[in-house]
Amino acid sequence: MLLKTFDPLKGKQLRIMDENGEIVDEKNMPELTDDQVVEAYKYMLYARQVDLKAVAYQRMGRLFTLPPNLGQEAAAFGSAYALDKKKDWMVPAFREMAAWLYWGATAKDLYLYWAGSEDGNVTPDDVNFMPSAVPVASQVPHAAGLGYSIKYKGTDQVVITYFGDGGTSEGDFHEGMNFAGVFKLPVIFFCNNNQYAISVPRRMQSAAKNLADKAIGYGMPGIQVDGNDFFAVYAATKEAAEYARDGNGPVMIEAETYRRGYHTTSDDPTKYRTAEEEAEWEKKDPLIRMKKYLEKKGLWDDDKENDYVKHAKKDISAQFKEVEEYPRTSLEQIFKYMYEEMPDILKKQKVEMEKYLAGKEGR
Amino acid sequence: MLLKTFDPLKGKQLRIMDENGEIVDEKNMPELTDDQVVEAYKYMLYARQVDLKAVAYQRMGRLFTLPPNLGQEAAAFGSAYALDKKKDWMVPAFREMAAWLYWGATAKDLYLYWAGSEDGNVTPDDVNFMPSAVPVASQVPHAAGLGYSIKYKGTDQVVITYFGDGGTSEGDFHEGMNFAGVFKLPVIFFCNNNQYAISVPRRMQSAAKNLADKAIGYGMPGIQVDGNDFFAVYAATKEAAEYARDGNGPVMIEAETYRRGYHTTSDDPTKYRTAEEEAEWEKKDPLIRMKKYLEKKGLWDDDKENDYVKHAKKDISAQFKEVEEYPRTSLEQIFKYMYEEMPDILKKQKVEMEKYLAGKEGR
Amino acid sequence: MAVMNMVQAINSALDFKLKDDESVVVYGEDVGLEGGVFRVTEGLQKKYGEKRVFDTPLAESMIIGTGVGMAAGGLRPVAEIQFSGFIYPGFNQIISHVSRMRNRSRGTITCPMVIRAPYGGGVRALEMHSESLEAVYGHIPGLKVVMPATPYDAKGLMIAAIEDNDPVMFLEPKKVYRAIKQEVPEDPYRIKIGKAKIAQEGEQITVVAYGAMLRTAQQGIAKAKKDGISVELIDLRTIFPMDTDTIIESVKKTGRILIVHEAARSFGVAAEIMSLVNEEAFLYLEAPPTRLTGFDTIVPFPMGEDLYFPDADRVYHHIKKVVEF
Amino acid sequence: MAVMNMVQAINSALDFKLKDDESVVVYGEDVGLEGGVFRVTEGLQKKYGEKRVFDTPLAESMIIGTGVGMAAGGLRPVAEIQFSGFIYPGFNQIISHVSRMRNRSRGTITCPMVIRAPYGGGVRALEMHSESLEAVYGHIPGLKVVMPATPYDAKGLMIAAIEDNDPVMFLEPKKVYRAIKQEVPEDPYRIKIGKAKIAQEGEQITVVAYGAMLRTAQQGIAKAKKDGISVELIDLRTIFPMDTDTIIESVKKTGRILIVHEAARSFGVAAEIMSLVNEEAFLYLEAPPTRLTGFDTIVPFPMGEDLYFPDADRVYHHIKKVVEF
Ligand SMILES: Cc1ncc(C[n+]2csc(CCOP(=O)(O)OP(=O)(O)O)c2C)c(N)n1
Ligand SMILES: Cc1ncc(C[n+]2csc(CCOP(=O)(O)OP(=O)(O)O)c2C)c(N)n1
Ligand SMILES: [Mg+2]
Ligand SMILES: [Mg+2]
Repeated sequence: MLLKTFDPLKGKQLRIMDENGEIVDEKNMPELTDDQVVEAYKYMLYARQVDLKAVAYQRMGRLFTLPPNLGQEAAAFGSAYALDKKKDWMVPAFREMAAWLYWGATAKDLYLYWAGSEDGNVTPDDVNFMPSAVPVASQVPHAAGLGYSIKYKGTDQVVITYFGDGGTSEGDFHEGMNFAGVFKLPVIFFCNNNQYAISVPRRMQSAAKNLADKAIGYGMPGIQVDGNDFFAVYAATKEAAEYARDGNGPVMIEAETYRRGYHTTSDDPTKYRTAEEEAEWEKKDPLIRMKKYLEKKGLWDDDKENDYVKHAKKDISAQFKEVEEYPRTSLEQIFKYMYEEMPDILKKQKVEMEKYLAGKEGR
Repeated sequence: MLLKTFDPLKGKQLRIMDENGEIVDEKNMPELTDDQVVEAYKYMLYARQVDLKAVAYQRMGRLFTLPPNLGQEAAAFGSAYALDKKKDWMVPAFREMAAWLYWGATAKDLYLYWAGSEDGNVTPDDVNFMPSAVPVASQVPHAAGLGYSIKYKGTDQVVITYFGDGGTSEGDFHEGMNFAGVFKLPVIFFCNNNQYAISVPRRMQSAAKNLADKAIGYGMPGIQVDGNDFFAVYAATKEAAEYARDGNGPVMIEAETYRRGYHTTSDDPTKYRTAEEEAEWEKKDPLIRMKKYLEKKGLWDDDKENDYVKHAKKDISAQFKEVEEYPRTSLEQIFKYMYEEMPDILKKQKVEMEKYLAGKEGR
Repeated sequence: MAVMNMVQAINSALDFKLKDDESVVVYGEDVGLEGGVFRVTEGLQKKYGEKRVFDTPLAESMIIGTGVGMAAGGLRPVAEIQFSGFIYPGFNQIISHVSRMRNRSRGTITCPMVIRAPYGGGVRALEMHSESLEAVYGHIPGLKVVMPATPYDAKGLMIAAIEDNDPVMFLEPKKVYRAIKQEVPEDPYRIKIGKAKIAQEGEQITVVAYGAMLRTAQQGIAKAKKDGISVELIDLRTIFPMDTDTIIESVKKTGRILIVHEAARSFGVAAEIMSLVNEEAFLYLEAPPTRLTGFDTIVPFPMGEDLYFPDADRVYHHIKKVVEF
Repeated sequence: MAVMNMVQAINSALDFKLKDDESVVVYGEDVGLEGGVFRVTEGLQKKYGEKRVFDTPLAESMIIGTGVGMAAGGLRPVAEIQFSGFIYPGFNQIISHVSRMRNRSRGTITCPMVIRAPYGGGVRALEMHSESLEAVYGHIPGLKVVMPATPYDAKGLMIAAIEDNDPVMFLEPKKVYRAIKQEVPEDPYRIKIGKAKIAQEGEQITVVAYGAMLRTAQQGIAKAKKDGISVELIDLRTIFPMDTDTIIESVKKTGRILIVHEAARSFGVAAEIMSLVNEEAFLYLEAPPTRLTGFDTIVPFPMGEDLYFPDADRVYHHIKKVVEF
């Protein structure tokens, strides 16, 4: 129903909760218990702490370059929360931390990755989770392929893949969407339109009025939602998941949000945007409005917030400590995962290096 | 005006002349003199003779594999004829022969190419013509780049690029269209939707209702025309060219046509389509309807047709003879055009081979 | 035993694996209904259905990229790229994902995928239809690169490739497709990836070739034989991981080596082999390792291709040169 | 003369060519307003306007493919790819068009384009940000491949690259970007593409390096010097067309050669150099040509990268090994 009524070509965007935490579209408010809404808020708050801490650790030189998530928690979490993490597939880009954490990645995994270990990519066995995809939009065809494998096996799964506004310009976005459209695969293509691809603003990325307009070129429904509104993101993704699970094919969702922080910790946003713009989007922050909503409903207050943040910080610090004590990558590990069985030519290179290292020790 | 009224999203297709050569849309009939219409028909008829002869020569083993154009003459010629060949740029795929011939390529050039010589790619100095692009859709970004150079220099030119229904699936189609949209470049993206990409039918290529629907994703107008109707193709391209030349940006045109012949001379269409389907499209042939139109207007008859075809065949045979007498590619030519100045490493390889060849002669 | 050409042999391997393993899917442009432009997949869609053998839209990055996803989802994708000259749009998927998924995920997600493509020239084909970029794939860590020379090998290597839990680039010499017939068992068998084959034993010089050049090498060797030159011929079969031992052992015996390939010379496969020989058999060398290859030029259109591709005469000429050094 | 790092030196070259030649355009992801993620194009958009120095949508095949069109339209495109690990989506344009347009059109349409990209590792970067695929570009006929090692060279080579009427892959060692400062003339000058430089004369062994590895080699050589080993160091500068003569002359003098690169070993640049030495200086060799390179593995994430990249100690170790052979 949402997919039909909120046609982006007609300039419609789904928004359920406004910036003051008021519900402005009761009719489309998703069915969630108070507990669930509180749980959602806690997840987003936790993700934000992990994110803020990551930036702080990076600034101290204890992590390498990383991409902050500030301001995009609702889009990431709201979409993931609408799926079944014990069953469905998540195919991430690199800036949907709240979704990752919900899906089963830990702060430790994330920090380990940014500390420079491939081990950060290892996720629990019981969830379906692809590693982060660094080449922009290159994960989109993977999601389509996963969709094919699901349709092939007839299992009751859905795939969600994430990409940015910049990602929509890559050929892989196009080719992956097109494949999913042709084969009517159960895939949700979720665009985190955070208004920038590094310094390049959304309007330079495409002349399309809305990125969700692109869906029509692949014969699939597209919907644009207020990406800082947890309820809108959740409702749209929920419906998209049902639609896809029922065999109707893929859906594209464009979540309008804003990267409040740096592109990565090597970036300086003041080069390409104004403080006014940042301030305006700060007001639209997804956590601020969710907190207001919860407060009005009597489900949350500053004390609870402080307690929870304190708890989160403690938990996060403990995980970070594990990362700092993590052993460096060994030569063995560099070679071990290249092939199922190590070819002779790799063995030789490894042995040669081991001998060299041993000789060096010996000296 | 056409671009506004014939919105493909509303299921509209521009058709001016029907299969019986009747004008069914007087209002949009382009302003062309009788002489021009006869000229157009002659060009298409000539192109068809070049094409039929090519297939015949190939069947005799006198040309290598080549892609027949049968049935697509109106789309190719009508679009090219709407531009200014002394000024505008043509960026071809490989199946728009009538356009190439109009633009200044000769039957000899085409045959030379299919006889296996790069020299077939050399076109007259006074026209703007890229060589045929074999990797599907890879020419689309070239057209966008040419559009950029035109806008940069402020010259009054337009670029037309051709691609097939299959071509719309490639990432390069997407990336090139997107670039042209963002920079509002004077480029006409002309899709020859001939219903097949080798054996793969149009419906397997994309779930989009119409290929022209894809234009909206790039913020440019899209229009679908009856590609076997010379007048519709001409009118739409004419308007698109004016639109682009006036600085309004790119346009996508989808011409619905049909590849009546083989994909290439190595192909066997009976594997993937029915005789009924072929017969149905034969009735829609662009030359048949154009001839009917001209006959009704008293501008053409069977005698004229026979005379013209005879003349064309003679001309074509003469050109083919030149190709058959054309010297084989020399070693010199293989090396000569690699770089402006031949690097030593290439010189060495060339000399080594020359010595070998000389030695062989000597024996 | 049946007599098969390479097209039939590969078809037979695909047929076996489709029957044998439900997770195998075969797909690409025109591979379904039509059976591929070279008919390598002919009849398979009819036999196994449209879900397992299917046509895709025209997009190579998608063909390869969806394979990564299918593999993660538990399938064994066997993707056809219509000509090796059209793999390039899919390079990013190959380099960034196909070859890296196992390592990136520390073995938790693998990519047991086969990317098949007809490669190489000498068949008077269109532009971009005669390329040979095996050295490039060989340089990408995480891939295996297989190039069969005969119908028999093609079948055994293809079955092994599909069963391999790592990604395999399977480059098929289109020149050989229908040019050679051979007895090929109808039953399945495997040929180990990473093992070269001594196609002919000899004493005075080692010749290394693969794919379509094997036959060219054999023809050149036949001429050398008339001069009484005893040649050991190695069919490389796998470009990476290369069977260094077989090459080195042979060179230690003969002291001389000629490598033949049709790909461009600079940074080609021959260079790697020459280097390995330097590293492991330097003191055995009686003549400089030598290569006979394509030029560092673009493969000419058909009217020039005979000048480009190594032929039997040139192989013979080079064998003599190396032996007489 | 000013003191510049490599970022400034390249910026100075671009600045000069933008001023000097109206047909030059500089573009890519973030190169306009922001001046590039490494700030190589900083200030240029302000100076030359948005038409000449501009940001593009995020799409590498488009960045390279539109350059082919711009060049045909009479411009001289200088495209930046943000990291060399992201060139791959544009491979088809490079292989099928950039490198072929001149030959395909018999010289009537050329592609005087420069594709700039920071390459290489050792800077604790993210995944896919440490690659080095120069051997692949070297294997593609029709390209020139340039890899400067110093600020001075970077400027002179960049001006030459932009003025070259053939396409140039210009790979910039990001490790060097801000690590070395040097006197660099503010006036324009050219360094010939295709010429190597003897960075240091010596007698006992030839070491060949390029890009970021030049400095590593120099550090290793400094250690060897303490042992009294006299090393001739060649800075390759251009990967293709390679300056064979300079290498061969040096090896004829020293009889020994060590090649150092950070790229994967198999099918790498060292293999080509070893082969050339075999072909042209075989009888002068007193030890097997030797290579010190990255492994045939994926470049590890930062926690493992020190084990992967050749360092001064390993250069020293290998020099000794070759000299003591
Ligand atoms: C193929 C490719 N090109 C360039 C980059 C460098 N890069 C990393 S993120 C980024 C911008 C991505 O923008 P968007 O898709 O909007 O995602 P966001 O960063 O805003 O989350 C760029 C250019 C890359 N990672 N991959
Ligand atoms: C990148 C690429 N992939 C595959 C091919 C092989 N091929 C040549 S033409 C063709 C079909 C093209 O279909 P379409 O774009 O509809 O054009 P048409 O042939 O119908 O004119 C294919 C698959 C190619 N030339 N380039
Ligand atoms: Mg963004
Ligand atoms: Mg078609």
